Amino acid sequence: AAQAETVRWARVADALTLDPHSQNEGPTLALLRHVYDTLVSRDVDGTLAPGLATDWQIHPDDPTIWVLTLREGVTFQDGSPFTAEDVVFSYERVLHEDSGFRAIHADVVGAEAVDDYTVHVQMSGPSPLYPNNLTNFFIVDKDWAEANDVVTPQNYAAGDENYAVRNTNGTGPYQLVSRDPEVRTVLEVNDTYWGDAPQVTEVIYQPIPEAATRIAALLSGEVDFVQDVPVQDIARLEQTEGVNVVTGPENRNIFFAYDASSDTLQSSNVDDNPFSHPEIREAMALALDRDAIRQVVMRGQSQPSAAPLPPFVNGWTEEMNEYGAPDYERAAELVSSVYPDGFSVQLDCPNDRYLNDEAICQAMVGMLGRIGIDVSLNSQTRSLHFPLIENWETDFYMLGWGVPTFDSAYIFNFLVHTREGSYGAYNGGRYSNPEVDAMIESIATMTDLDERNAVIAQIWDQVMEDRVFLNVHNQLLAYAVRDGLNIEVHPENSPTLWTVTVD
Amino acid sequence: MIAFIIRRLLQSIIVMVAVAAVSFTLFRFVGDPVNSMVGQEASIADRQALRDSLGLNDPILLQFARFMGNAAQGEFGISYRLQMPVTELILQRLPATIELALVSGFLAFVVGLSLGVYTALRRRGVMSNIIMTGSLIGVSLPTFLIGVLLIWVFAVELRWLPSNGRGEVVALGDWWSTGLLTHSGRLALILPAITLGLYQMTLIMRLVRAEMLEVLRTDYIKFARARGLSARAINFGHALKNTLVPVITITGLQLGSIIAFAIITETVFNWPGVGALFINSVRFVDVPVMAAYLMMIALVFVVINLIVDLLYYAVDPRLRVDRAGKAH
Amino acid sequence: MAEPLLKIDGLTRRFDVSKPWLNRVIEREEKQFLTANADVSFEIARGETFALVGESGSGKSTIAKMVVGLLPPSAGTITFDGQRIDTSAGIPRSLRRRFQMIFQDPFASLNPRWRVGEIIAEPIRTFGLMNPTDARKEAARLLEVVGLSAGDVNKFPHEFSGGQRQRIAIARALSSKPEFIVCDEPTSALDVSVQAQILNLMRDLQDEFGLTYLLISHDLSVVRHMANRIGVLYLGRLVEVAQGKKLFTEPQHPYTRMLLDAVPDLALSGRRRRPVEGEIPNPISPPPGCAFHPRCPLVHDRCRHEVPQPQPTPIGQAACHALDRVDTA
Amino acid sequence: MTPESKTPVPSKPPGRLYRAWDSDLAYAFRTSPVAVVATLVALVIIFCAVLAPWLAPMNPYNPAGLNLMNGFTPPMEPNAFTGETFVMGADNQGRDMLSTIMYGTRTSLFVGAMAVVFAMVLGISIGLFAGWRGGWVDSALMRVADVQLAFPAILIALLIFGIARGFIPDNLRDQMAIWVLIVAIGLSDWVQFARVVRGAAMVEKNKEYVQAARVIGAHPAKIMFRHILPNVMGPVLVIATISLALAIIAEATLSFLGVGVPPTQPSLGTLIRIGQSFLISGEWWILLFPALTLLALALSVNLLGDWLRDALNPRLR
Amino acid sequence: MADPLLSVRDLVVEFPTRRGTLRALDRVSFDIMPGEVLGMVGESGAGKSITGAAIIGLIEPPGRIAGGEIRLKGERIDNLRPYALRKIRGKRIGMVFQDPLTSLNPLYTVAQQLIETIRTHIDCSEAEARKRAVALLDRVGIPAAERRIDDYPHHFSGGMRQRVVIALALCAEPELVIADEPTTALDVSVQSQIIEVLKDICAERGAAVMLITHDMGVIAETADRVAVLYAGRMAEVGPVREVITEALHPYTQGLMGSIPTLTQESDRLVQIPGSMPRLNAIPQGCAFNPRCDRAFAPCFTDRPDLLSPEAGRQVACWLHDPAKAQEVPHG
Ligand SMILES: Nc1ncnc2c1ncn2[C@@H]1O[C@H](COP(=O)(O)OP(=O)(O)OP(=O)(O)O)[C@@H](O)[C@H]1O
Ligand SMILES: Nc1ncnc2c1ncn2[C@@H]1O[C@H](COP(=O)(O)OP(=O)(O)OP(=O)(O)O)[C@@H](O)[C@H]1O
Ligand SMILES: [Mg+2]
Ligand SMILES: [Mg+2]
Repeated sequence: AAQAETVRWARVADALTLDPHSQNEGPTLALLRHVYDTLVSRDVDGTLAPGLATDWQIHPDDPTIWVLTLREGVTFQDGSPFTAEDVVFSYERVLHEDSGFRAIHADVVGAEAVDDYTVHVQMSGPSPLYPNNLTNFFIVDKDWAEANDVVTPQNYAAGDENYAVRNTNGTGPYQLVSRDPEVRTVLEVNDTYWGDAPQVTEVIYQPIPEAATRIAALLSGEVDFVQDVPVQDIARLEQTEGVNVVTGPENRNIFFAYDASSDTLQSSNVDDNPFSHPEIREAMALALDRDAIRQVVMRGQSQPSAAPLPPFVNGWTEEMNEYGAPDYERAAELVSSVYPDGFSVQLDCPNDRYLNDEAICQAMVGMLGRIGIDVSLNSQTRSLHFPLIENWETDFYMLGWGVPTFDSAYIFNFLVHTREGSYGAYNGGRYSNPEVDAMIESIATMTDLDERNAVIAQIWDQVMEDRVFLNVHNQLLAYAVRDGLNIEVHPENSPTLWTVTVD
Repeated sequence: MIAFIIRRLLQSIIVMVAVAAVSFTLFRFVGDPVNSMVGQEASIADRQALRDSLGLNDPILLQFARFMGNAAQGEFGISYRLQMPVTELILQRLPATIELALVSGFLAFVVGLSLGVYTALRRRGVMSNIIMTGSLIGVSLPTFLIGVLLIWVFAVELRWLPSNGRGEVVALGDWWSTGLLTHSGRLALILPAITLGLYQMTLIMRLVRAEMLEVLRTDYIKFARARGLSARAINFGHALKNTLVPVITITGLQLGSIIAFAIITETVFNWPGVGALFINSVRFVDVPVMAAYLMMIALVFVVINLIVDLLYYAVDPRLRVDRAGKAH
Repeated sequence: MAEPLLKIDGLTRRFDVSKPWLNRVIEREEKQFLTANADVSFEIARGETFALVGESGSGKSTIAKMVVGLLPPSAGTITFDGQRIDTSAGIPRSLRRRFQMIFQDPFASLNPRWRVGEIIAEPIRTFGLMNPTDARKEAARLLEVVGLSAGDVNKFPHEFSGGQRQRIAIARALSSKPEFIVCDEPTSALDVSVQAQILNLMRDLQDEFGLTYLLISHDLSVVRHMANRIGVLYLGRLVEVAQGKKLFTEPQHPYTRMLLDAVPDLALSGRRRRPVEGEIPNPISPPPGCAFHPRCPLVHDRCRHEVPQPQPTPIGQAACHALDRVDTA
Repeated sequence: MTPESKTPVPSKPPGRLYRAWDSDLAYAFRTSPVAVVATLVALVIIFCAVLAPWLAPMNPYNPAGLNLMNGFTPPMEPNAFTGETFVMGADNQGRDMLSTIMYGTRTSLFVGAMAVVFAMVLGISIGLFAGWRGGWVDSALMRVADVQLAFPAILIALLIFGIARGFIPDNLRDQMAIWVLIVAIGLSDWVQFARVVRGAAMVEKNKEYVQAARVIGAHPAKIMFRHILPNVMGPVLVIATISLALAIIAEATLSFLGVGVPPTQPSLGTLIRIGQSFLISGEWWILLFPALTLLALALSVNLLGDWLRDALNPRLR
Repeated sequence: MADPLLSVRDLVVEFPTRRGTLRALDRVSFDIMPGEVLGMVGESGAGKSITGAAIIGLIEPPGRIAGGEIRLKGERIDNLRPYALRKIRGKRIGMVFQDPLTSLNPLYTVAQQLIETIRTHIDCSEAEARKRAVALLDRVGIPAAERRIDDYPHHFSGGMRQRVVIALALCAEPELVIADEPTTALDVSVQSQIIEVLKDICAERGAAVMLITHDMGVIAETADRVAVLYAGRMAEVGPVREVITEALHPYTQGLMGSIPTLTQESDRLVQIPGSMPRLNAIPQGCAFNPRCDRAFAPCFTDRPDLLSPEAGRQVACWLHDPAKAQEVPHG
């Protein structure tokens, strides 16, 4: 870094904590990534790249062991060296019951330091795609954690504060200077960072929840970089001198889902379950005008698609993506063939979770209204919306799903598999197909990737045929920055300021 | 006097318990905190485990007892969202809110008082009518809209004032941080203070005007005129002082509601105060923070109420005498 | 003498004026009582006008309120036509109908939102004496009886002057055909020329309907003009009761005398009035013994300790220790 | 009290209408330009709102009639795709702004008016009772009012909304939202009615006309409602007017905080909340027109209340 | 005869209202001699208080003096600018209001109010003003004045407060004191004390008094001359004794007859039928004509002016106009 360069960065919410293993949540991960390193990182194009691990291989003799080769010569910000011991300790910590990341490492049995720079991770079975799960696994310093009594993540029941919530010691490109939760967090460049020296030497991170205020702050020059730009403001920002907008697809799809399995619905005026009729599901697909939503609601900031998964996720195909123009006449016919008088149902929708979520739902209500489905809209805050899905209290709902592992299995596990055990937590539509379940379970341990991909395609065929999801689009992200900063949109909405170049 | 204070304190305690009970009941309905606390990958069993560890599965009465017990010691637990002790979190945010509330309250009081006196003294003047009507615009638009419009005009279009935040703050001791000592801090305070103070200002102005008009018709003002006292002595010595008695009460209570009303202003201006903290907590179902906030509001109200009563006592000699004498 | 219409015996009324409990505890104070009336006894015969006079706060209105059942007495009894009036037990309608009250302020005693007709007919309706049509007719008739026009039933009180309003109030009092009317300062809010009209009207009505009045006033000349018998109240006690005019010529109690002295008179007798000494003491802590003793020119030792009991005088009765001594001039 | 009522000939029997027209209040009204203009504005808005189903060009609450492609059509300009033109433009869902505002005002007015009625009924009953009974009943009720006062309206409404959401079954929420809002705003507002009525009732109950009624033996309930209530309605009316404006704004604020009527049946507040996110992007009409309507409505009601307060205060005449 | 201290000529006070302009005072004329006590009587609404307010320049807008003149020692005071008027109020004309409970500012001690008033009019130090104040309180009969001066008004009883009010009105030694029903709100026993104090202290300082009251008894005892107002017009002016014993105006006669007295015997009081007209319905001619049993033709058409049938007496009645007197019907 030749000269000091400060970037004032604003987004909708603050990191909830600085404890690296407590909250598996977007803004938290994004901030932590600047202080802590992961073993493996993900490039903006979605491919895996070396982090603190320079190499990862399945053990030649045992398909249930992953061998990680660690980077040498790395030190923590307090000066202590980074070794395999720290990785093993981090594994212990992340597997603790108070950790928010336990589910991601659910297949891990334990980790073992073979030497200072080699770690064996013992899996419960073959896990060929496990390294995908390492991109949000931050490595902490064992000695530091022990010295400060933070060997486990925050435990609420204990009722006391955890040192790691406000203090850090990572190997990442920046180190913490000060933190005032929800107000401002200041990071400065870590001079001992093992990678290329970042051009941005100081980061001032400020959450600004109100969209209008956030954009106003950029327009008035109070911040340099704004995430979560409302789609309608992009045009204005692009025209503003001194401000650039970069956009790119997010690893997240927005879709509707419904309960097609129950005998009756909770919110419908008809005696049976309308969604159980394939005609109705087809009609709804025909009524969804994705281009209009893109055009008007999203202001062009979306990639309409019929496939309920982002293009860079393993399993996506061009043909799944395709969708036809809406055909209201045909759709209305289909509806009236089953229900001559139409039917009514409630659509549950979040209003503070996805880009224009409520507006999309509203548009959907209008479109369905045109084909004789009378939809009442229940839009509410996320903390009320998601329990509906988890508790099977909704008939018809909107959901946006990100795929951090970049693999279809993640979708299948949570959304397609029958709800049982750790499967199907977000399968709010109660879809249940034993054959599909079996296939989903099988791919978890398949090591032959071609074979595995074939099964994935098979599952998708079935899911698409059953119209389990009614996908709307793949969400696009927009970052607005002041001129002179070159930043790329990260598919996980986790910008990396150390890779930013300054003109 | 002592009896008065004791009675007030007893009442305050009842108020606080009532508020605690209400807020506690309330939280059972605002949403499921666990959902916001765990990632989407968490299994149902994990969620149950967390509920258990938070004590959310205990009998309600037990939960309430625990809540009250802790609250009495100023202990509200750890924020579900920010994982910090709630008391500390609130104390940290309180200076921002208090500073904003005091400045806007002061603004509202000074401007409201002056305009109220002016319009009362020149009741039929054109300017008075303009002020009276104009001031109503301030209460005829929702606060958030006024805030957004101010930001749009003064921050975005004119770029005169910052659109959000507190500017640079200076720490005073361990518990206080102030923006009043820095230029950027003072600039940042202007728009939020106006937004928040506008409503109170209108209220105070109208109140002062009404009270002043009443007072100006009383016999003792007439008698003061008949004694040939100067207009200034009458208007400001006699009339204003008598006007202030009821105005103090209401203004004092307003201060409590300013703190609460700050919710909206703080949201719009991204002002790092307790109001914004509260709204974020509501969204996240951060029950400990919400509970603490409500208790804090009640406490502020109770304290201000007490101060107002004492002030009242100081200003009005009639209250100082025991009631048993000739009452009127 | 025949059975009196109203008999009052040992009537006492105390008001609790203590500070709140907590204050008392902390300031170590006793409960405080204000004795508005103490041991008041008198009788009113049928067809007679009995007047109560006394300065402000002497307890005149309190007696009136107890008589009509607005306030329960703390002690003592009120007997109306042989029947006990027990306010706390609820007065039977048949009894309640038979006495009425006229208030001091004609501006406050009529509900401004009601039409005059409704106001006058309210007792009729409440006691269920007539059907609504008849009640309306009766209201119109009563208006004429008190000297207003029948067409006024549809007007509102604010359309009338003070004297006219007092006539309306009288019409209301008459509507339930009472035998006994309590008049609490019925003319003190009125001008003299109107006062004369009302006083004359009251007399006429008494003659016509055989009414009995309890008249309360602080104006001695009004009392003298109207009353057959007069009671003088001082600090809640009846200090003297006497035959009407005699009281003014031969006052027995020193307080009565002082009161008479203080009244300015048109007679221009040339006498220089002797202003009364001092003021009425605080009724919460009245002086011991005879309450009048601090202001009394005839005070002697006994007055300071012993409450004087009523005793007969040539013109009625009075409560004063000085009466025992022969010459008081 | 409408200014349109024609001047009757002051003939022999002055009728009810004439008396009303001739009353001091009506006179003060006629001679106050502010009051007349405010009333006219309020009446026009109320008229348009109440008759919205018949006057509005389209029904924005009927999703089937909407075309999303009309979204963001500027005022008086034809839409690039559909060619449709809207006087006040179209919003983000392609709804005609004019119709949406008319319907929205209807919702806002309904919520506001019902909330005030609710607060009024509650406040008057409690106030009358407390004032009449006095003693510990009074103290207790007024302490409750104190607790209530500790929380500003918005907060109470927010909390009640939260509670109601927990109680009301999911599928009824849509219909219930409005009623919850009404209860929430109303509950936060009853205190001032109760206080004023209590204060006035304590004064009135010692007036001689009340004592006269008691001497007759009239039932306390009758005394409270037939005698006292009509005499304390003056200040109640003033508060009611000003509360109406406040309630409408409170509804808007609650919408801003995300608890309000469903967006498919927007109120003025919801419209403003939606519109304010298009302020920077340049679609000013989505914010401006609802905001102006709200301003006009609230301002005129406020002015009216203000005027009424002065007019009803005998000491200010 | 000496020059009058106060001379009011044809004073007209009007209140514009929506139903036309009300004449609260209609060509009222009278004089007050130095040191004299003039009683002003009349029924409620007759215009007594307005007269007092007009003299001291305290008519509340929109009311205004619409005609006539008021002279104090020969100089006009009805058209002074506010500043000049303030120099007269308190300093040359003092005023006592009816209600002692509301006339004092409850938030200031008696001392503060007295000292403020004294120092407004008299150039003296605070300490000196205080000394004067104590002396004054002592004079009006407040026991232990030195101690009680620092009390607040609510510490005093009604009668004591009225004494304080009198002290305040007199503290700059005015030449004229207008006392507007100074005793109406007080008890009989206290009434006489207050009247006594007022009379004595004014006599002592040579101040003239205009005593407004509707209590003829007070007038009879206190005043030298009396002026009777009826519906905003002067009905009769004359020495007290004569007006009471042989009133000229039928209204005054009726008034005297309607007052019950402590000595006269009569079964019925004289009763003037009807009541005083409201200001917006004053009949043409003599304002008293509807109630007058001796009214005759001119009474219904022309308004009688004040004329002086005997020396020192004035009456506004056609019965006493020699020119009209022959038309008087018998009866
Ligand atoms: N409700 C009450 N509570 C306490 N004290 C009361 C109450 N009512 C009356 N008193 C007191 O009782 C005493 C007598 O009052 P009452 O009204 O009977 O006097 P009064 O002779 O009618 O006086 P006035 O001439 O002023 O009407 C007074 O000292 C008064 O203060
Ligand atoms: N501000 C006003 N506006 C209209 N009329 C008024 C006003 N003030 C007084 N008046 C009228 O002027 C007339 C004289 O009033 P004033 O107060 O002098 O009567 P008063 O003789 O003092 O009566 P009282 O004995 O009741 O005090 C009354 O009829 C009154 O209605
Ligand atoms: Mg009384
Ligand atoms: Mg007067």
